[in-house]
Amino acid sequence: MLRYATRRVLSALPIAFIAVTVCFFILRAAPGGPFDSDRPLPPEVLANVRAYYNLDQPLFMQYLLYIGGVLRGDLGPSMSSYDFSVSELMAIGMPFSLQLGLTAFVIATTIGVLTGMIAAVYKNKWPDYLLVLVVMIGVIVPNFLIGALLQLWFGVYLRWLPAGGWVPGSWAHLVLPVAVLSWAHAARISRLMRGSMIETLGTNYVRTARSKGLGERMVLARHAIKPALIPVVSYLGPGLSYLLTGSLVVEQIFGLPGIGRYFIQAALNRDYGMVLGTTLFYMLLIIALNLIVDLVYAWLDPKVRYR
Amino acid sequence: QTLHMMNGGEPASLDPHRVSGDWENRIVGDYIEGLMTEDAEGAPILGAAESYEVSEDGLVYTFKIREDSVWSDGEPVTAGDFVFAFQRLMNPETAAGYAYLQYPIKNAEAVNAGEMELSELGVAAIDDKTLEITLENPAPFFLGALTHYTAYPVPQHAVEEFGDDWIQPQNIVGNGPYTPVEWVPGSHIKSVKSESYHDAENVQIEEVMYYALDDLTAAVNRYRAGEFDILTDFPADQVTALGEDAAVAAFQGVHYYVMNQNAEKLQDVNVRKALSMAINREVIGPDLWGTGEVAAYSWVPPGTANYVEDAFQYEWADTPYGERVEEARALMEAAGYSADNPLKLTINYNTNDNHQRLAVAISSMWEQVHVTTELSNAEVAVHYDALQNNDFDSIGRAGWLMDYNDPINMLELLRSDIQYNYGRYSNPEFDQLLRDSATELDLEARAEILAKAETIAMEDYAALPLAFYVSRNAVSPRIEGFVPNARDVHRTRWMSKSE
Amino acid sequence: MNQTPANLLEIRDLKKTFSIATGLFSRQLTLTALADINFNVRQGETLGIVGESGCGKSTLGRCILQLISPDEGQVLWLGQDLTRVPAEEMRKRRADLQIIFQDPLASLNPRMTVGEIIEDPLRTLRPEMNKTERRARVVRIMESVGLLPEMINRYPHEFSGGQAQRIGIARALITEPKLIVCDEPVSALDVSIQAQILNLLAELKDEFGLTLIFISHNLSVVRHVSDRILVLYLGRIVELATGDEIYEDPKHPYTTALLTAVPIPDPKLARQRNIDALKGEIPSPINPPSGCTFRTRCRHAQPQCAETRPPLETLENGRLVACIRWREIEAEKAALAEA
Amino acid sequence: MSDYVLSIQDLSVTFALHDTEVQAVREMNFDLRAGETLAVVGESGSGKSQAFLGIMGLLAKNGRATGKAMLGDVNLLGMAPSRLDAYRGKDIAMIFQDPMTSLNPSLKVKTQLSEVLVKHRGFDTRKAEMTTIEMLERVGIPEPAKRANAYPHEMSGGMRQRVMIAMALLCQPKILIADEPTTALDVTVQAQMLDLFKTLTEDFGTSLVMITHDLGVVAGVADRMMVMYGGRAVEKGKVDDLFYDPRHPYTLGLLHSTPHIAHRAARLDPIQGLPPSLEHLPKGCSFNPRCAFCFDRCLEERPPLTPLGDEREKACFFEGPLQSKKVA
Amino acid sequence: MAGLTQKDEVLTRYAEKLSTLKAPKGRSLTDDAIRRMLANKAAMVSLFVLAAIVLFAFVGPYFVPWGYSEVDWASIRKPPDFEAGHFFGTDHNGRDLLARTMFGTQMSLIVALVATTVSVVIGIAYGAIAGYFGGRVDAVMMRIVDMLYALPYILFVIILVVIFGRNPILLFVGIGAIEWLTMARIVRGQTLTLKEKEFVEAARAGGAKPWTIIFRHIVPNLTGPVVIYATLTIPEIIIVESFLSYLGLGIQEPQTSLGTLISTGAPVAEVTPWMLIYPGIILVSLLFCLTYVGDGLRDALDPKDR
Ligand SMILES: Nc1ncnc2c1ncn2[C@@H]1O[C@H](COP(=O)(O)OP(=O)(O)OP(=O)(O)O)[C@@H](O)[C@H]1O
Ligand SMILES: Nc1ncnc2c1ncn2[C@@H]1O[C@H](COP(=O)(O)OP(=O)(O)OP(=O)(O)O)[C@@H](O)[C@H]1O
Ligand SMILES: [Mg+2]
Ligand SMILES: [Mg+2]
Repeated sequence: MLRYATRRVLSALPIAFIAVTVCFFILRAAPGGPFDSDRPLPPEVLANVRAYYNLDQPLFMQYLLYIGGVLRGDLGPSMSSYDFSVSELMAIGMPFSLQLGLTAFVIATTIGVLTGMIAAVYKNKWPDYLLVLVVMIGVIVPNFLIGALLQLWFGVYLRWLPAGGWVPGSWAHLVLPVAVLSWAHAARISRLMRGSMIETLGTNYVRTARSKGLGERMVLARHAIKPALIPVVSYLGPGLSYLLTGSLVVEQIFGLPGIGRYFIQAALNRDYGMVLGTTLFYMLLIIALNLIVDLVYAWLDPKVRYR
Repeated sequence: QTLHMMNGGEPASLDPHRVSGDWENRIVGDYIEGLMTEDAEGAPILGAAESYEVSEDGLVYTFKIREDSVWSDGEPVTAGDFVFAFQRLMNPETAAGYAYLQYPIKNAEAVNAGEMELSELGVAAIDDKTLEITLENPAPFFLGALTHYTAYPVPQHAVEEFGDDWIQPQNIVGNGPYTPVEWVPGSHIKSVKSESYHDAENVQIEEVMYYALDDLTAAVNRYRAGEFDILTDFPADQVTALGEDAAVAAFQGVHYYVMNQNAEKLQDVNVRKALSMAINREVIGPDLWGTGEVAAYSWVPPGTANYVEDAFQYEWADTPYGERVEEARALMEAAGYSADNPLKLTINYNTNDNHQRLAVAISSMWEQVHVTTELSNAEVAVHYDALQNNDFDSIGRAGWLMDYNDPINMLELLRSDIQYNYGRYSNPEFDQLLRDSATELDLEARAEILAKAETIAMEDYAALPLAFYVSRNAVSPRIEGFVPNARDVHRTRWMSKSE
Repeated sequence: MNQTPANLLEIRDLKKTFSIATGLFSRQLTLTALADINFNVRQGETLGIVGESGCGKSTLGRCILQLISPDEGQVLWLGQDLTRVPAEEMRKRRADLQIIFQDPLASLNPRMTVGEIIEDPLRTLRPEMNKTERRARVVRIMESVGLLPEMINRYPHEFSGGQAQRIGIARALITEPKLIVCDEPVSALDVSIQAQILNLLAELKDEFGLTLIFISHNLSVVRHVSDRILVLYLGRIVELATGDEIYEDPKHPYTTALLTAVPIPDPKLARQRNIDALKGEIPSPINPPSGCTFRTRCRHAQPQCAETRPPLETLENGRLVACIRWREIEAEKAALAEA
Repeated sequence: MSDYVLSIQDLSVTFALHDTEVQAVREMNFDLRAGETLAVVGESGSGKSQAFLGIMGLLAKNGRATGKAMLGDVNLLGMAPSRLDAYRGKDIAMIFQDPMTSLNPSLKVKTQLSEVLVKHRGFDTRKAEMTTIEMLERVGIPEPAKRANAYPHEMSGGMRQRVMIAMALLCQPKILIADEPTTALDVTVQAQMLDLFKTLTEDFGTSLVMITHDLGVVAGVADRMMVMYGGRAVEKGKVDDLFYDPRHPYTLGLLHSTPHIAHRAARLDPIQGLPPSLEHLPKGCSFNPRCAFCFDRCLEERPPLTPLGDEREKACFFEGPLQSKKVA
Repeated sequence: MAGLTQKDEVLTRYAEKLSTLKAPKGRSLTDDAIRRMLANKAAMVSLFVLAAIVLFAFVGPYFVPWGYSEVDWASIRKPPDFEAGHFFGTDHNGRDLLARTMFGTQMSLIVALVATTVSVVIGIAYGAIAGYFGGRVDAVMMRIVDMLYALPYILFVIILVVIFGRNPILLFVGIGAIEWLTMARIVRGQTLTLKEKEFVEAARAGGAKPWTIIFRHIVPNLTGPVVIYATLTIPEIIIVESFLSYLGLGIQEPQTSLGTLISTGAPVAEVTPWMLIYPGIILVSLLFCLTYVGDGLRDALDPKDR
């Protein structure tokens, strides 16, 4: 087990390396460069800028320079931000993203698991239909729309909550973003949970648990939940990484200083340094999360073994 | 008093030599002041300089720097800071994207290209408070160009001490009315009033929050929730939601379609003319976009300084649209196109709601003159990559916001040797006229030359001007001193806020 | 059957251990499920395997079928070592080697109908058969194990324990294997059906020379079907002999204990009988006792039993016993009988 | 009915299949005294398990139980699950037939066992675990403290079965339903378990229902016996009576087909024919197609369960002596 | 095994009868599922609504006065106007919203269908194979998934477009190729536990090839999570499609899709509400119906559940 985990952690390095390499070359293969915009630069200026970022070097040389930098812990400059390097930008945004993402994760996972269980218990009865209805809004209505509507409703019409922005330490500012972010996540979990819970509730061991007179709640909470969680847990790895990094829309709508926007915008801006940095980061994040997920499998189903 | 300003994009930098957008200009122009600065209307006035002189030949400008102009750390602002700044701007190693705006300065282009030493740049300190700038050619717009952030001084002592980090909030030094104190990327920058500013007693706003926000709809919502005092942009469709607060003003710039002159099918000038005539420009601003952009029947925006009174306009501009379409159709038929044999064009545009609506509308307008169009949008980088490499089928969308208030800034876009002449329009006569204008000292004569050039290019249908830009701001009634203007420059120092 | 029977299956020095993790990061424990297993199975014979619960009978069955791979040792099928046969080869062999699983319900795919479950091995191992032929065969086999053909479209969870067990039997029989490992094949069946199944197996054995390895706790059943019987204790062979020898003249004390504990289907006798159930601590395979593993419960245990592991001794006519004291015990018994 | 701890009246269990219904248990009646052991034997698939699952309120989703199951003076049938929970596990416990699927694969054995004590006896976790380990030891699990931490799949079939037994015994229920509790146990352990059951019934007055196919076990532990065929009880009575003087041909057939340890017959003697389909039982007596004593009436009319005195009942029209082979 | 019983002939005939007879004929999970699906009210109502939406999208365009790309210069951005035949109003360009909604629905349905199929097929195959073979195979396959998660997929799509040109099929493949990752992880997770089940061992003992085990024994037991996650994937696909189209990588103006209509309608929800509401209603009912159908399907494919 410990050995397995260690091996996985060690294997992350070559994989991250491959990912960065692949990414580096795709990035260069994509048309358009970091300095193509509606304001074209005169050739001599462009030459200066390209030299500044070593883009005038042969491609392979650039690659070596980059990898060398990464090995020294330097993710290089961001091409759309002169004043902060990629590492600095990520470091500045991380605490916020962690706070937002983890809050949403905890809330959404709890709500998702609970509603999924309730829906399974009341399968095809009105609580089930109702819960599906409420929960699925998070997936069915695009989050930019939910965000805008919540903002209008609670920020503009009712003025109960700030419509955006971020003041350190203020929970009020987190309410709407967390709501938007967690809704879809909760919905997915709830759906997966419902399905697997129904399956679990039909097993003989749940029958055994019922025969012990534990009470339905206990049966659910102790006996049915673990086996039912497996598909949910499979989703949690990608799900959490998404909450931590994919909050672009939420950040844009609410003007939040997270790292989510780097993940998409950097690619669109062809911000080479940033794309590579985010890829590396995401890679390590997802490897870590999926490792945890794989370890959790074994806890949920002790038959699952590691090799 | 805190001013909450929705400022648009995230600044790439606070270093005046590294920035490139109006959102950065708002912040940078509030903390550094150039020799010239803008008044509330956006017109150039004296800034860090208290007076200037221009030589007879229009080539040498001598500035006297204010005695009381100091950096926010107490160091005096000297002519040396300016020399340092201009040299830094032109230094290839700085890789300043906008350096070319100061190319009128003697040897600037060569220095920037690395062909000359920095010291050969035409900027010199006569003494601590006297600065002399020599130009390559006389440039009537030069004083205006000095309001641009590329002409700002930088604090030599700070830059030398901190290097590239001098603009970090903990190190930053400016000579403007405000000083940045906090920067949260993705959220906001906060500047506070600088007491050492020479006009500090007239500066009302104590603190400015510049919010970075890409989503304009969300920005409107937050504005309506009372979180912003000023929106520096809003989606045209939301103009009604903002009511009285919306401030829409003409803005110097033009939306246009590039016609690829290298494309076989667009080489016939009559076809190009027909395409231009068949566009009903009157619906673009009011109906399609809903903000009232003015139809463009010329290349140089009306009201441009240093230009002739009765600038060029297509003679068919006043013909009723129906007739124009008839005429255009006739032209197309003459060129051999018909309903069965339509001209096939592709409109390339970069992803944006307004661009898309425009493309859809124009393609439907062109249908009437035997043109079938295909629309093709792409993200900005891809789109401009294609345009710059002339790698597009026929029509490409582009736009130009004038860097300084002079017709040359527009006309240069059509010069055959310039890279952002995307359509590769080339007319030696036109190029020659531009060259002539550079040496012409008499402003009126120069204006005539430029007007002639514009006429040539327009009659050649070098490109399709569509509409002139407008600036869109929303300003809370609490704010005073915000004057809509054609430059869309609104320095905070002129504003005040009532509770 | 009347010629010198060939060894269909030979097991050589088989060993299987499991590692069990007790906590998230704690040390792994090793559990020796099987050790030093050596025996032969002849063509057409039935080898009964009995032994304590948890002594490794199912594990042995699984090892023979290569469903789990043994740690050491060989499983020779017609002289060929199955542990070294490539996977694809082995797969084809499975037509000849079948298993009836101990746990009837768990071994049935919950999303297949009974018909599909029984048919499944045919689809892979008899690709030449068409659908109707296969169906016909399924129906036939269902009938012969006492399942009504009308149940063919039901799902496993709709069956009783005994019915599920018969599905498992049907599945194993359908490919006409040469060897079947029967792991408690009749434990959930009522005696009448049990009799029917045992008769069926006997018939197959007579007609086609089917070879069986028959694992069961029901000693009467084992006695009934087996030619030879293997007694396991804690993963090791303690005795191997013909059915009659075992039942009439058990040599190992554990075998004796087993036989005395057999329940007798006669209420009066049962009440009279005073089973002296084995006393003493049941040893754990994780941490087996030194020397003879049975000594902790053995009436005849002596200090020397704790010292060395008793070797498997070969007696006349191939009988095997692993007890250092069996002769003395024999003598004691004889003395007791006389007295 | 107060001298009975459990009294079952007209219990029927039906399952809805896609197009039909299967009646797995039909009008079952029996009573259970304190401290008594009732053996339920019968054909596989005759509804033994389902009858008791029905009583416990644990049928599959498509199943439905009707009739009455009086535990003292409460009727367990039709009771809301939340109320049932007060009795299940505490007053009436069940050992399930399929120990592998009946244990939760993802929980430690210890957890699954001790929770009953926490729930019904209010023990704290530690004490509950201690008791659990003691109980595991009593059912003969070696190294119980260690094994308590194992997961079910790490145990052999017999160990799982013993875990199931331990689970049911923990609360010392008034009624214990044991559905083939010893199938996976070797005879020595089986004897131990049967001993344990005996202690329970004799010392604690637990009533035991023992569903089994092993007539040897029945002979060893049961006081009374009920024989089921095709969803119905066909014969009931004291164990001795049924063993030595079976009155129903099916009972006789069962006794005949039992293999015996003492001698090895060439062929066993099963009842001829196939078990009946519960969906369409034969007209008249369900056993008639397989019955050697069948006569006309049996084909037309279903024999009711008639009392013969001395707690004996049978459902057969044949009155003559069945050739019974005494089991020696 | 002729001697198995004496009733060989009879039984063969019986078997033949069975195979021709209706009742106990090989009833498979699918037959069964259909029957149970029919019994599920919510799912049936949803199916009905779905059918209505499909008709609306594919047949509707023949009955509306305006084409989806036709510009009515007289009514730009106008609310529903029955006289002019703009029943849903018009958009910024004066195009009939009803016609556009129909067209958009059509597009979105096709995209959702194809991309979901792609993602489900790849996801199941990939996840089940990784999970079943385990060990090194699993490690390599799953690390590739991790890698694909991390690589900015937009770049992929951009490069695909560069290589193959603009092509709707590419869009489907592109989206499907992104969305299968999580599906594969879920499937793998399930497979990890399923392959330890005894019935898989039984199948192995029955001589089944690894592929047979995966696709006949394991995959059917995955239907629950797969169906559920597939219904969750569809909304995502619709949004991703509109995003990619927005970037110029998908459907081009004047063609449109529901996602695109909604993302243009959303910012102007207050000013021109009809631009959001009508496509919104269609999208929301479409997706809710799919959800309920998905639930119904899950239930129907679970033989234990009725
Ligand atoms: N997967 C496993 N992991 C760890 N231990 C195991 C595993 N499978 C079996 N064991 C252990 O191996 C030993 C032998 O198990 P096996 O199932 O072969 O016993 P058995 O003789 O069949 O018993 P029974 O008669 O009760 O079925 C037992 O102690 C069991 O706990
Ligand atoms: N969920 C179900 N749906 C339909 N029929 C079922 C279901 N569960 C059980 N049955 C049927 O009910 C009948 C009685 O089953 P039950 O489990 O009570 O048998 P049993 O007497 O316990 O048999 P065994 O001794 O084999 O365990 C069987 O014929 C079985 O096929
Ligand atoms: Mg076993
Ligand atoms: Mg049963």
